Amino acid sequence: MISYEHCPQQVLKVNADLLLSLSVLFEKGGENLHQTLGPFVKSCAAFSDYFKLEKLLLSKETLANCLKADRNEYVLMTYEFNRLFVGPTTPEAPPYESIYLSPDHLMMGEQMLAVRKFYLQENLQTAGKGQEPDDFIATEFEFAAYLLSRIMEVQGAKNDRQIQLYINLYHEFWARHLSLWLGLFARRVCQSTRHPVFSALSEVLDTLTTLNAIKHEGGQL
Amino acid sequence: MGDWEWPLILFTVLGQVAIGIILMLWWLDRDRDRNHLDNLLFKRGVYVSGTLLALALLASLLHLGHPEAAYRALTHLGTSWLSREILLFLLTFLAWIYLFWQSRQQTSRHTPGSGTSTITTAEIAAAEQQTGNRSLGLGLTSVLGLLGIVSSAMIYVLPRVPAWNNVGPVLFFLLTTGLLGALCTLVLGANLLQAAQKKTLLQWSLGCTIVSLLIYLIYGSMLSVSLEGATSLNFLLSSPLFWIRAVLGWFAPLLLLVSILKNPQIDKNNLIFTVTFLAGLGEVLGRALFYLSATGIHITALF
Amino acid sequence: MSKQLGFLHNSEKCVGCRGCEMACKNEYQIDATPQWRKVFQLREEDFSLPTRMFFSMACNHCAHPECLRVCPVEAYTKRDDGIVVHDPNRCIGCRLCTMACPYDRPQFNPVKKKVEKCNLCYQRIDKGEKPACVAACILGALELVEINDSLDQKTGVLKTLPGLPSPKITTPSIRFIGPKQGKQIRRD
Amino acid sequence: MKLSRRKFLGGAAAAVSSLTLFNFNLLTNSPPASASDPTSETMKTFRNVCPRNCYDTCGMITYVQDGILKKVEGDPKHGYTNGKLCLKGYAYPRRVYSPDRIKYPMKQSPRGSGNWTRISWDEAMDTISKKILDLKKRYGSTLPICLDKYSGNFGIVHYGIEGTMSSLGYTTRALGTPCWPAGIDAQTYDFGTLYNNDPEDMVNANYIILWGQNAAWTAIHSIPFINKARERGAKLVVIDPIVTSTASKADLYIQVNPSTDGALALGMARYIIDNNWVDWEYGRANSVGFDEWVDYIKKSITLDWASEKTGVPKDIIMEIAREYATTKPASMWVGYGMQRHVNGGQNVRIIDALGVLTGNVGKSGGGVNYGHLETWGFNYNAMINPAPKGSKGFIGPDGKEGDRNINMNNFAHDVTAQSDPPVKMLWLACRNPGAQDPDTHAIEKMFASMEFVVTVDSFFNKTVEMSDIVLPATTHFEDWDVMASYWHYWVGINQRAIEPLYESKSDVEIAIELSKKMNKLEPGSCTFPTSGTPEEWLAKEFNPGILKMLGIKDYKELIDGPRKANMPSAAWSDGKFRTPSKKIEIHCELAAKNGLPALPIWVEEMKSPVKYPIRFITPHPQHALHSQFQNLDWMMTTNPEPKVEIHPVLAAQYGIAEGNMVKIYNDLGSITVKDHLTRTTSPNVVVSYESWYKNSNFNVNYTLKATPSDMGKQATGNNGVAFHDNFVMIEYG
Repeated sequence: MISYEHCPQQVLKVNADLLLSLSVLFEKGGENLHQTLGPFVKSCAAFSDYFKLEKLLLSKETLANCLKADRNEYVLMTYEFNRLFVGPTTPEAPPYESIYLSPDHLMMGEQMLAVRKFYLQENLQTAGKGQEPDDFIATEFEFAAYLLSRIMEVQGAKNDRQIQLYINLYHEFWARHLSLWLGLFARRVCQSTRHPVFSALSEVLDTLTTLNAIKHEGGQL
Repeated sequence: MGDWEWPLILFTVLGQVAIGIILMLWWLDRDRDRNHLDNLLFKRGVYVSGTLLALALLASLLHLGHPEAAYRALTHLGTSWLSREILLFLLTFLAWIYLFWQSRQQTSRHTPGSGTSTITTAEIAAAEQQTGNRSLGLGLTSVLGLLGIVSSAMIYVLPRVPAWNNVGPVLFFLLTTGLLGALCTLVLGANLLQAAQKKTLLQWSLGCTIVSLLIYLIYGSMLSVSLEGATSLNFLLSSPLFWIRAVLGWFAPLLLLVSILKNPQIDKNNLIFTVTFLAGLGEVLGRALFYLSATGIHITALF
Repeated sequence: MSKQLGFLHNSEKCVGCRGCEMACKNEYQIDATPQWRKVFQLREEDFSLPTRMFFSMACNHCAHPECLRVCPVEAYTKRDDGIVVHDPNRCIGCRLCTMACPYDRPQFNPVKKKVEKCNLCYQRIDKGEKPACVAACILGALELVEINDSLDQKTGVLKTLPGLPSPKITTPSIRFIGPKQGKQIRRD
Repeated sequence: MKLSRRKFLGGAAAAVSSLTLFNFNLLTNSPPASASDPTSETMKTFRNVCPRNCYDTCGMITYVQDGILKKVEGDPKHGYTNGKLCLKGYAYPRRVYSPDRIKYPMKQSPRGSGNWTRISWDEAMDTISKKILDLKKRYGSTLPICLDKYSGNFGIVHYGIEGTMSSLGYTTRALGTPCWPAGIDAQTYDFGTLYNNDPEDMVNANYIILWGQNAAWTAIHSIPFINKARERGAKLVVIDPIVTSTASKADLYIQVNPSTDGALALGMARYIIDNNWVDWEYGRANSVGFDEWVDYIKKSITLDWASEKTGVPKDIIMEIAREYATTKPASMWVGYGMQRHVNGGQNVRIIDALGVLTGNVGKSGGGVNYGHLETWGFNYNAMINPAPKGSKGFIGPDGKEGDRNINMNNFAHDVTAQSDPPVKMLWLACRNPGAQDPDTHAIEKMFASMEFVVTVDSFFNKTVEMSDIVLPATTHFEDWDVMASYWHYWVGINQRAIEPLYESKSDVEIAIELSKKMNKLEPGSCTFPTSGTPEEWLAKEFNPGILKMLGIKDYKELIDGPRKANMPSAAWSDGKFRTPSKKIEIHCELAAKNGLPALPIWVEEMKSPVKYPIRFITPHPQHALHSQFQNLDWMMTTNPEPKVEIHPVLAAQYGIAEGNMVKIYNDLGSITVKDHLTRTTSPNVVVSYESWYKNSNFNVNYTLKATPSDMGKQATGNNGVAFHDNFVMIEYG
């Protein structure tokens, strides 16, 4: 595995920002897109610029336009968000890992426990009494972002041993979880959405997955 | 009723064509002095059959839920015809590689009897040695291949499926091999085969078609004895696919082959192409129906 | 093989409540599609009077299991107690067993792309417990028994029921007590 | 290596995380202990009771690991359900973890548009409270608010839903029960109330008649007791228009003309009297109007008439009459199906009287068994709340001020009929009228006319679809509760086995939230207590009476296992009947006062209209309980689509073959469903089992008129629904 000690902080930051903005976007839900979309679009732009991702150009554009949408448009986005991810009707693309990786597409499958154990390795658990499943997309993104932030920290502290450990942990988390289901999730969103903003979102998720999928095999961060 | 098992259809038919070609080459190769097997045709045959065999093996993977673990399929040779089939086909492929190596050897030397003025005894010896290896290779591949085909047929000889639980599958698979093998060799050797060779191959094809038709008639009549067999039969007779198959695979080839053999002046090659094409289609459809019409003995209680 | 475990289904007692079917799914949290155990309603035509009669069937752990014979990867093994165990880790999803079993009890799981079936709760049996379906049968219509001559000599014990494939194919390790019909006063 | 690394990391993280600049949204520090061993915890078990509207009310053991429900089993300590569940019970894990579950409070704007916004509990409560206060202001009372709650969850603590309403003031209430009221009244007139023998006591019967009862589908746990009796030689007779799974097991099955069960019983009575198999002593000593009824029968009932009426041959009537009267003790189990007719209650009264005539009432192994509420004597603490001061109520006929009761069984009509003040807001909990009420079209219209609709549910059903706000309900695995049965004598506690998922709340928790908000917006506007944990609320339901009945000192003892009420196994064995006369009232003045025959005499059944000659019976399904369960994935794969059962002779008349789609219709509406030709039904009756299938608009109630049954008003406030007096036409469709 390539050593990441000298990996520029900026790369980590660009990554972390995107993950975090995604986490917030899903956590705050369709009702707060007017607040959460902005940061997401910004970090997404930074991300695609940094990695020179042509395939994101269009999505970037779409997102930028959606950002300019008026109140009514945002309301429509809210309805669509809930139709896709929340309910009360059967969500088209439930944002939970178990739904994709547990064969019977049920909540709270083995994957949820595996994720929980991952968090515990870092002395972390979901806030609240676990009513919200640990494999909720926002939580997984937050954890990934957190790991990146730790890498930055320990890089600051020049603790090579820890740097390596956190980098491994980060890639392990992607390899075992996010990259296994994010693609499926993105596809489901792309197939069932009726609003450009979510097709763009799915595009971003898809790119993010492929990128990280390469990385955990040892590519440059 | 079964489903459209495309991977299986492709695997069986392509595999059988491949082995059929080798078989025909072997056959043609027996006759050393008068009309011996042309080197170029030998090469072509080897290359084409190899490609088809490879494709067939690939197609077979697509049938599996977990192709990545296909290697495990070798682990139950004791009772599983599927294991045996895979083994034999792999061996066939190995034998083919030997053939391939043989065909490379050919290029290095010029072939005996190619009109060059002086031939040293050494050359003759070498040449004979070579043709010897060649036919050994062809023979080996054919035999292994035929065994492979028989075992793939045996897979379907299931007590649960009356339509299959008989000599039918073996005969059908072998006949496909014979018919398409001969026809494809004819196509490959369109301008390399000597008239006599063509004639025998054409007669052979005609023979296969007639036998296939007769066997199918007997087979059909035998089906109706069991309930499930009858269901299969009804399915076949009521399916337009079956009648297309009958026309393409039996009647059309029958007429064309007869006419080709009857009047020597007509342009053989084009007709041979057509026959091969039609018969090929016919066999693919036939194989599809083989899977589609399979009805297993099952629980007939209400759910 | 020292013995052959199997099921004894009493169609006289069974009211087709399907508890066994669901208890099996509950025990192993089986995916939606595969049905290791299934309750079948016998055809009305097979009785003198219209009636709702049932039998419940999972893998029959046959004495001559076709699934085991045809499986290319040896995913099937037969234990000394006659239980035919399917190991999903070996299965490559070739589905040959589903073609070979006259009872359609090995079932292909389209999501896992592998075959699954009833393993007679061998891990429960090894712990001295009853199989989940047997334990769940409210009417005691489903029993775990040893298939042997003394069972077959008992009066009323049948090797098959109308609508079932001939036991000759695989000699299934299941026996039946046939359904019994009462008197009916009908209006048709 | 892995563990050591984890340890190292854990330590490191614990040390640094305080310094870390990362501010968490969803994650938080866990107690270091948990980190040291992230491996699975051992399996825990909890006691639960299935709270559905079902005879059996099964005791359950729930297996939980890492806070996740792994599987369910029957509770071996439950003497009636005996460690076994039904197919629905075993499917529970799929209900809890279904991705279809409603997770958060949601708002639909406009109603029916499918445009849903997620709202916080606070916003939900705020919106609802403001609406309530607004209505109160506009109409001077809370009467425009109408509650429709029934049997989705029969947990005692769930009566907090009624409590929610009473704590707001006087409201409009859907009163009654669609299910079984005619029979309840029949037994109330005859005995003073409904009260059945312990079902486990059926083992002592020497003769058993299941009258319109399909236990195999609706009370499977009773059958072992019946079978024990049969092993002792008891004969099982099933009387039903349909050859059910239960009927298929009977020694004698009688396909009676629907709704003529009373005529059959009268015929039997006549033959019993003629042969003097009457228990004169018991009858005269314990009942009033005994001889009067005997005279009526002698005068007006003949076997030929009974036979002609019921379609049952004379000799069979004589056979079962003789056997029932002479093979004692003989037990009768009257099913709820047979009283869903315009003369259903009267038929039950006749059957009651038949039981008295033969002296089978009050005997172990005997009885005319229908149901009971003896074990339901809880405090209903969550239900009883004083109306806020100054609440204006509805002045009833008795001049008392209180809630305005409307008919649950003609809900659509009665809601729209209210004018002073009109009903403007609906609150639905444990109820899915969109699927279960008669005349679905009328229900749809009525919902559309509302200002505001709140529904509490776990799944997106027809009713949620027609709501403004939906509140996510917990499953019974996420609640504390106590459950009694209306059939067996056991009472069990329901533990909170897993934490409530997502943002779901129990009905009491919802009431608490609402009360907080109401009082914040307008102090004193809601009397519902704003404190107490779910377990504390449960504890408040117990009183010395119930504890004594269960032979326990504290409700916590129920955690060790369910308890059986210590009552005699035979109802009425003490002869203390609860009628005004303290005797069995064969002649019932109260009935007469309510405009019904005083005596259990024959009342004509409903005849099929010329236009719609076919009777459409829609009994309970096997894979579902009303609109619960069938939508779960296991059920949808094992029972993917609804069917209608048609007799081959009838099918032939209409050119219908097996597996065809058949249109069933009348003036109200139509449904189209796949058919199954079977002689288990009769040529003038088609059968389809009511249920809610996922992603399907199949609903038998589109054709079902809200025809009242003859009884129910006395004990339940309103007459029932004659569900089985539904007439239709069929065609290939």
